[in-house]
Amino acid sequence: MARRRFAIPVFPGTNCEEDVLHALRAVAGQEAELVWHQERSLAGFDAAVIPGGFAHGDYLRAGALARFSPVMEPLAAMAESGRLVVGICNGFQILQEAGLLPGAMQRNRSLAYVCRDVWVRTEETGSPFTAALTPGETIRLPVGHAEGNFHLPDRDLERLEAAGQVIFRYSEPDGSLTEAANPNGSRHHIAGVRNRRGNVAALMPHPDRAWEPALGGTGGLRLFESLVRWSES
Amino acid sequence: MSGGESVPGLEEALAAGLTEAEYGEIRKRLGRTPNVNELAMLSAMWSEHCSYKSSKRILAGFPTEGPQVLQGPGENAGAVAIGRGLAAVFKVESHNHPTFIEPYQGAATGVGGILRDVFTMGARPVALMNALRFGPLDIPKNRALLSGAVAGIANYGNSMGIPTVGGEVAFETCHSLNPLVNAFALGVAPVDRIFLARADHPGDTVFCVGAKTGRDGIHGASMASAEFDEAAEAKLPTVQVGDPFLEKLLMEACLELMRGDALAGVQDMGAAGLTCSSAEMASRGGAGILMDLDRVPQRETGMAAWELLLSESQERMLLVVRVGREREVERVFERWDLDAAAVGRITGDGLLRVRHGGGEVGAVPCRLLTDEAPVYERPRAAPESFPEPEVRAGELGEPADWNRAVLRLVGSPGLASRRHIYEQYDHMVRSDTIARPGGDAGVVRIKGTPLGLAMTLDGNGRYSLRDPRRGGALAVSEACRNLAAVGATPVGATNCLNFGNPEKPEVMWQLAESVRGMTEALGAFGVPITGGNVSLYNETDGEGIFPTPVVGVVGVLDDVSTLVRQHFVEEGDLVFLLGPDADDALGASEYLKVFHGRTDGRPPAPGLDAELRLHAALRSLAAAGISRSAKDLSEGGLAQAAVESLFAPDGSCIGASLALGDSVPATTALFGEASARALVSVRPARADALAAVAERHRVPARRVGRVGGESLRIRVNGDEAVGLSLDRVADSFLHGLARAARA
Amino acid sequence: MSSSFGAQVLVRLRPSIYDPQGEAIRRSLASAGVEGIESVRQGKLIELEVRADSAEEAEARVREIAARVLANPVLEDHVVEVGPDSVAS
Amino acid sequence: MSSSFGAQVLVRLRPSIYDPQGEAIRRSLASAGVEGIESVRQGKLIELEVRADSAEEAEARVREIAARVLANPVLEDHVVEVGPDSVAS
Ligand SMILES: Nc1ncnc2c1ncn2[C@@H]1O[C@H](COP(=O)(O)OP(=O)(O)O)[C@@H](O)[C@H]1O
Ligand SMILES: [Mg+2]
Repeated sequence: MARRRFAIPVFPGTNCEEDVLHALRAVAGQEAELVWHQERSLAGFDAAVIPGGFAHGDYLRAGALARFSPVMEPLAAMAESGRLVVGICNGFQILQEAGLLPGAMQRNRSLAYVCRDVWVRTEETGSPFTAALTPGETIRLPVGHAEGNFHLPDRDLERLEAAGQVIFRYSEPDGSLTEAANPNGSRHHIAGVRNRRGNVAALMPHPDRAWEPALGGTGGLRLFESLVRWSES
Repeated sequence: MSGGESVPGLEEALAAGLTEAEYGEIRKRLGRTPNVNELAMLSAMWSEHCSYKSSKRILAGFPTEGPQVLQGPGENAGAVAIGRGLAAVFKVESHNHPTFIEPYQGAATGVGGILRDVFTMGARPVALMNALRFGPLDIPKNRALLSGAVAGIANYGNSMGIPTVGGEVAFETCHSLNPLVNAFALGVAPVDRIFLARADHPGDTVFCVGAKTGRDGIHGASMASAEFDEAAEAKLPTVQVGDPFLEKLLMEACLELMRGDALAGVQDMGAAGLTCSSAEMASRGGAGILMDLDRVPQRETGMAAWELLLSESQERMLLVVRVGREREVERVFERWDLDAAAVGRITGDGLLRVRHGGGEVGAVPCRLLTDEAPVYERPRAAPESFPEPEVRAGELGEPADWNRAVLRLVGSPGLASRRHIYEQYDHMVRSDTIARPGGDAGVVRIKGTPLGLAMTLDGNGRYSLRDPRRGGALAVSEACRNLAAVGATPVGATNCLNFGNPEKPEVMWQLAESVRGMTEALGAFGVPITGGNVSLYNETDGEGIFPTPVVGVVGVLDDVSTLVRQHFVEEGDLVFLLGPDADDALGASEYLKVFHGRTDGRPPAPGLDAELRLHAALRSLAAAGISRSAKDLSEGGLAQAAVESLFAPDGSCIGASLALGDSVPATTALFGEASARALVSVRPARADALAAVAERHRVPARRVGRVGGESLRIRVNGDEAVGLSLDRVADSFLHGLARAARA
Repeated sequence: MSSSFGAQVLVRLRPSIYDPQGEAIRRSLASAGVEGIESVRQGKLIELEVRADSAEEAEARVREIAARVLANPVLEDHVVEVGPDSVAS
Repeated sequence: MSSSFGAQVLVRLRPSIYDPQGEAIRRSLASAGVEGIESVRQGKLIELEVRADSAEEAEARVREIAARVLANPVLEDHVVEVGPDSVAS
């Protein structure tokens, strides 16, 4: 099995790059390198994972200023060429702001940052984060964000749903969708989405914080397994 | 002296916070009258905040030595060896006054400041904690202060990518006008790569790096040393705005630079900004500094020399760079898109000389600004009410309904789960948090080693008000007990002493007695103090705070796999109560406060010997894998400890049935706060092993019940006192604080 | 008979107060090659609909809450405008 | 010869979008006993100083960055105004 080479773009203010690096290398057994946002090329990489944090301070809007970073160009090209580009948390916001994924994040309904475990329900398995999961399977993962309240206007949301682009929804452990299980007020309880083609995906919860029992959960393992499986296919 | 500076007189000196005698002393030592810039520097550096003039003598009594101590008090943060060639670097610091003026920014910049203290030493920060005190939450202003401060702390720490893994919060009327925010940070560095704030090589270049300098926070140092009054709210320009994004870049740039050897010394800029950082660095190394203020990157135009000297703009550092290595520094800071300006050089004349507008505008001996600042032995006197009488259960009468009493107590703002607060803090970033907030101690592991670092902050103002010596000893005891509960061995302590006006003999007595009690306990447990902070004048309109020493203790787990958590694990496990029998005493307890609205009475007696043995037993139980859960008893007593043991951080919960013996009345058995006790659960098969360990450490161990079921049941003296479904307990305990905070 | 009035409150950081957000936006724009942006400051725009008997009453009410609640005088200045567009009801 | 122009960008949440911040302000005003506040919406006020050869040039530049970054069209509408107050240099 050929190991894949993952790029982990690091913006000023990114702060989960080491977590993702560790998860990809030590946990998922892949090759991974940090790539500073000033890089203009991602040659030699098979895939990219944009980690969480506060790129450019998340000033103006979360993820908004990252689009000015030079690395966004090769990243967009990577997405265009069908290679794997995924985002976690701030990485999700960055992909949205760059127009690579639909929707925008509003502030959490509570207006506060929220850090706790949530459950998510797997909605489809054609995405890099869900390839190793079964539909309807629920997983416990931590969240940590202040702006994770997914928004899309009605018509676009319908299209997103119809195209099966929602990959995870916040749910109860048994998979039911309740207000209490939705940590931020996201429309349709959306926790993760993918693009139409399926090679670009992101989620708000942090699989990079849940890969061994000592951390309080191992839900993230299955997502990294998925990444590896997807990138091999 | 050029620059055409006007020469101020006594009136200006008094306005700047100096006393007439201090002003006279300055003129004598200088041999002349200081000009406006010199007076600004001297008055800031001779303020209570910078000089510790009231507390210095008292602090000298702390134990500060131990084989593990790499750096004791006197630097930006303390450092202790933790094994594997690594050091833990940590400190706690107050940001009380700024928080009252602007809770969000005040608390946020407190986090920023303590983080700089830690990475200044070359350590990468890996954990944060904070101790908070606010007035009662039924007052809207207090709710706003709490939510503002928590949001500010959250935003700063979260943006920096450093998990906030613990802390404590209390509510007392005395904090309505004097909230407390004490921020703690902990970092890890290789023992041989610790940087000091010292300049001793003439010719080295001084750099000002990070944020640009503006007019913010000018006179913050002298303000933090003065009582508040109505006029303080009008002192608008003192608010500093934190920029965690910039600090993140500054931290990464500094840590990158510190991997090489271009730096000779480094100091962050906090109170009294450029003046304090440069004078302290030079005076520690017996050197002088020549500084050209025109080269300081400035955000505003037309700043006067004294403004530049005193500005407390955040996110700045002063670096002393080995001569010839300047380009290296500039390159690193360029890459991080930060200002780095060579603003001066180290000299051999021992003077802080300042140039501005092309000429020299001030020159003061560095040591006159630092070591030679005045030190006072202020009068101390115990209040007449001391010592307070004991409060016994018999004189209070029993609650009519034990179930409602338990629900009311564990749902009160003082005791309810803190998750409303810590869920706003990122406590998982870095994927090293192995004990999340909510337990006795937060624990982070160090990847690539078997090591874990446990930490806790403790202090009880009610105890200290009624008996500061006991309060000090109990704070240390509880902190060390918390560490023992998770299985860690304490290796060092820091502290923040929050007190009122030291010119009042009673306050000085409280301060001295607190330090005495802390010292006794630290001595008994063999834990050195490696640093800390003193915040005096926490008074508004003459109303002072409860004396509040906050103790932060750091412990080591040699093998993180032995970590013991506080929540019950499995149906059928047996529950033991370790420690001596409780006294019938409820003085200064949560129970007395919540049910009788009283804060009086004698706090529990610290049993240092019993404590020491309990801590050793808890660690042995952890190391041998015997204990499945451990929870120390403190505020709220056994009832509170039992409730806290029911809920796991992953959202699951399990019930328990307990039966308490008959040595004390039910109220004290359930809610008494006697020290040196803990609740431990074990598999039934390990009950004998537990008994053996307890006996070896001469710790009384009583089997009090078993884990299981959907409810919490407690029999006291043969009667079924408590029988509560987990849902009801959860509703009070888990949501009580959020309800009060949002009301 | 009361009507509904629209009001706008512009809240700005006081000039001497550092605006990290504005500064970060400015730097990002500069590094993205957008020229000539010398300063950026970010404030708040708060728009209210107020039911009152007269524009004066609406304005008085908005002025009061602007000073007391919407702006933080320690950090911010503010300006109130009550629009002419009112809807009788 | 270039001058400095002041520009204002008002960024508002699109009307159909729920505004949790504005709603929180409205609720706290109501619970504080302030009457008649029917709705509160919070947006952003972004003020820029732009160096350009003419007001038209300054405006064009601000319009471009407003559309490209200052507002997110999924959530927000925006309005640009370039002030008359310019400083020649
Ligand atoms: N309560 C205390 N116990 C022990 N050391 C203290 C205490 N208060 C202050 N110190 C020490 O005195 C020095 C000066 O403290 P401070 O002015 O707060 O430092 P900084 O300038 O880094 O903020 C530090 O080394 C600090 O650790
Ligand atoms: Mg310092």
